[in-house]
Amino acid sequence: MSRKISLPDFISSFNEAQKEIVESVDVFEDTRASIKAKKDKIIEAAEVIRDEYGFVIPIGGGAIDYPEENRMEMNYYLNNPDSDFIIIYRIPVNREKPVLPSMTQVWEAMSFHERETHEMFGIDFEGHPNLVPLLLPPDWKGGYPLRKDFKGEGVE
Amino acid sequence: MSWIKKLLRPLGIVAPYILRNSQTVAYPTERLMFKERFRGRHQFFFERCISCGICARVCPCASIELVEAEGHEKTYPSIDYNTCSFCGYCVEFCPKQAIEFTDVVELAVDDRSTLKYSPERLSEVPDIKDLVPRMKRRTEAYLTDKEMKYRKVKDV
Amino acid sequence: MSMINAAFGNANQVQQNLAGILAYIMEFLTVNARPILQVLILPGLAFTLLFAVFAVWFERKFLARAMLRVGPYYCGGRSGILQVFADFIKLFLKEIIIPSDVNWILFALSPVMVSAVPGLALVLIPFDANWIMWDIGSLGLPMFLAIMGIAPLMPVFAGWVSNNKYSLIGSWRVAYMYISGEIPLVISAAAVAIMAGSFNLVDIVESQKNMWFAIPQFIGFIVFFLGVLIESERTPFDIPVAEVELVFGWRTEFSGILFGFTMMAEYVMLQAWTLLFITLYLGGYNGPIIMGSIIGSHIFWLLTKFLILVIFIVLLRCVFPRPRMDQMLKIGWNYLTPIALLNLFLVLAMKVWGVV
Amino acid sequence: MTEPEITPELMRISWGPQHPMSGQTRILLDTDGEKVHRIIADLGFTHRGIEKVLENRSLIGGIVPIDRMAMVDTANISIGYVTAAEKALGLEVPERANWIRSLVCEMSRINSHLYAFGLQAEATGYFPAVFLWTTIDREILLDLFEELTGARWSFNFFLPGGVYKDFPEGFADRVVEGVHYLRNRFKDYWNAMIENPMFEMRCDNVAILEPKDALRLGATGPVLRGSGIPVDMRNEEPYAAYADLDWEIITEDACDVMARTKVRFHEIGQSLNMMEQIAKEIPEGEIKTRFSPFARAPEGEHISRVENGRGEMSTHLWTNGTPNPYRVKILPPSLRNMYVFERLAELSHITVADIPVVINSIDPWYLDADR
Repeated sequence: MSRKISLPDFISSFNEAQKEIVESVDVFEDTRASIKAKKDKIIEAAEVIRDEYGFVIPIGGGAIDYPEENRMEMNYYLNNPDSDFIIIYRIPVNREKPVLPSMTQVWEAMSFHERETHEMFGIDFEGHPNLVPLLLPPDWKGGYPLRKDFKGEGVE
Repeated sequence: MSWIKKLLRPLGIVAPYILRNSQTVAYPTERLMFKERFRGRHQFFFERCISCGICARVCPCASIELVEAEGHEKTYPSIDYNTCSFCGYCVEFCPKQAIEFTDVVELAVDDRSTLKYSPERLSEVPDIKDLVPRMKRRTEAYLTDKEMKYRKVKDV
Repeated sequence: MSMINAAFGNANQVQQNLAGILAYIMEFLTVNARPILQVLILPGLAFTLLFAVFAVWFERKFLARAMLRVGPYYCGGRSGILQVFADFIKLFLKEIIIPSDVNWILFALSPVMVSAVPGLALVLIPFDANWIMWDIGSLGLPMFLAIMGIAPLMPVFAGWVSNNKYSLIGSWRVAYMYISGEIPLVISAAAVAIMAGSFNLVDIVESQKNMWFAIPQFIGFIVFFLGVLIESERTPFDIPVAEVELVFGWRTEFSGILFGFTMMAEYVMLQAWTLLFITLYLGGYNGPIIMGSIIGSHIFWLLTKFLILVIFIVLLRCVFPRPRMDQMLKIGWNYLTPIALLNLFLVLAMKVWGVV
Repeated sequence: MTEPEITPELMRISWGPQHPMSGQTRILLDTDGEKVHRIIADLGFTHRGIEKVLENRSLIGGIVPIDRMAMVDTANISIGYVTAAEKALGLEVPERANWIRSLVCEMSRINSHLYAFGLQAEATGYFPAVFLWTTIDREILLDLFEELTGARWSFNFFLPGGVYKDFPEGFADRVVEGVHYLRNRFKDYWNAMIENPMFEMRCDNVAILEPKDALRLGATGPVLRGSGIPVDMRNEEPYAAYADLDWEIITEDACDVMARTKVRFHEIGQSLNMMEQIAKEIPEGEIKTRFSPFARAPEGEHISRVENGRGEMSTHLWTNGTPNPYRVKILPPSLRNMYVFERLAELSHITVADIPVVINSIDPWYLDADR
């Protein structure tokens, strides 16, 4: 299978062309590009990644909690059938007021992953069409299980 | 015409199955021979154990506990089969091969507190005839060109 | 003493009366021996019940062979024959759960009706020219079709009264499917009646003495066979009870012996339609006379043909998947009905030009 | 899950979790007669919090719960986590171990596809004969697993830096024998099932998923390849020994249920070829790199992507210098495909009778969707 996009080309072109919307682009493990967008350009950057670079396959999304630094981070994993690397699109989240714009307007299939992150980390996704719990029972009141300060209280 | 042929061909294929031998092994009277590496209940050897405790530390299910045994000086592993998942790490990482697997799988009991095996109990392997009194023979599967068959290996 | 005398007359009279009653019973039995046997044994109670029991057992064992298993094994030796009776006792002793919000009289009545109505049709099947339970002459075939035409209403009714969404879908599927299956079936039966020149089932059988109607009417034979599968809800046409789709279709809510009745209905339907199928196409009770007894050998041949056909129908169960509802309707209306009509015209042509 | 509103003229059917064909999930169907207008998936009945459990286990202890995520596809599930863990620990895998890993993964893939295949037969309404045959044929693979690993399934056979045990004596011959037998059996499946006109009737032109929709909705695995898009992690990021083996990506262009079934069928054939190749050409050498079971991984993050029987599984592993992982994010294939299933009713005409067929062509394994 022919590979149209290789990682070094992508990094250089992406860094130059998208300076005003992108904060940083890193590479780790040789085949992963980690992109951070500027705070108010989250949706625009996502649309650029999807439309101009062809990252149309949403692999998924998930968050990670850093209580010591008082922040969380939302990651979206994206793939392009023609590339030999994947993109991790990182969005920092304020731990006190965890609100993000929903990425379902760009990649529809992030719906389930955002619902899961919502119940596991308590992040609210604005503009999500159906933000109800996915895996936990509807009467769950035990807190946010995947946050680091969750002590396993369970259901009331 | 080929459509009718396709429709009738399954009948010709399925009808001879009626005459094949069945794949059922009637368990309480016969049992399959297990392979050499089969992970059944553990057997423990007092004379090899150096009480290093690696098995207890490596056990992912926290089923192994070091306890004192009568007539022996040091502490030895006891296994709680309520939680054991037969992952084999204790056998793999034991520096002296003091724990090994047997092919005993008849662990069912009336009272779950008896599932916690002491080192003495682990060191003895009961005879199959005592565990399953109705057992008559051990069988083994083998392949012919078209079907799988079973043959008797030995009487119990 | 006088009171007894007043009531029964004297001792002599009592004796005479008793002898009279006994003689009456003996006379009744000798005159009505055949109807009693018919009611209790052959097309009646024992045949229906035993067929249901043995068909269940046979089906379990046979399909187990096809799946490379052994089937029931412990209950009643290796054959597992007692398993069926054990299951029957279990079904009988189980609690009958009646859902809230249903009319319990109708709910309990409908499974009984489901198995009783097709059972009625069995009285019309000729096991021999002299062994028909209800010989109504040339009304035989129309009556059979009329009774079996009412039968599908009962599952519709049972599914409707269960007040369950799956049952509801199942009962509508019954309604759609029977209509699409019954019309080609009746047209094919009409072609047989034309060829035999009579609606009388005995005449139809007798006119097949030289050649079974399956040979000149091969098209009708196939159509009628598919119709039998459709009408008796056998796989691959068990669409109304498709368990992977509708849990158990119109039978979902029935439990205990009520479920047992619905299960029996399936076998009674199969029995009635298969016997008619043999009567119309496979020469009915015709066959070489063995052991000198005409009635005996006729009954033997009919039952033998019946068993072979049932084995074949059971085998079909593990060979074909079931079609979808819309495909079923398409099979019924787009293919079977025109083919049945074609068969009818062919028979008419043969009749007109005197081929048969 | 709180149930969403329903249009008044439709009937809502609750399908599962106690339904013969639902598996451990619940689906809500908004139906109008036989036509399904909307599908709502209600997951989470088997949620066990595996991601949280992994945070409290050591790196190699985590392999045990990971193994239990998909029972029929154990090897392919656990190899994702194991590759990530060995990247974190900085371990090299010997070549022979890589080949053994590929063998076990392919056997596991056949196992998974055979199961899906049997369920597909049952969903179309075969009396469970075909399902029983596939179960019996899986027995051969399970026997091989038992001989190699010691367990019939959920064998935690892969360790970071290698595998648990080497081939026992004569194992390669028995693999070849099993491959030969299974090839014989697959002729029967092809003739009795796939080419059966009644089966074709049920599967052709049902639940068509156009390539652009498949990409947009995040389909993966045989669902994506059944829509004609050649994406396979074994090719995209070759792990184990896939770079050295002869194989190619299998796609079908019909985009319907039949295409997905055929993709699985041909993948089984290809896996059998790979099994044979591995059994005949496996290189000699070490099978594991020694390491301490209590090793601490330095701070960092690692992603591994592997191809399961059901599609791509990505594992994102964060470590921070303690024996336990800091966080493990598992992106399972079934969750992605369940979303595709939820949207299929809008994309094509689906009836109530099609639901079991469609859901088994997607082949979700709810235990790994729920984690």
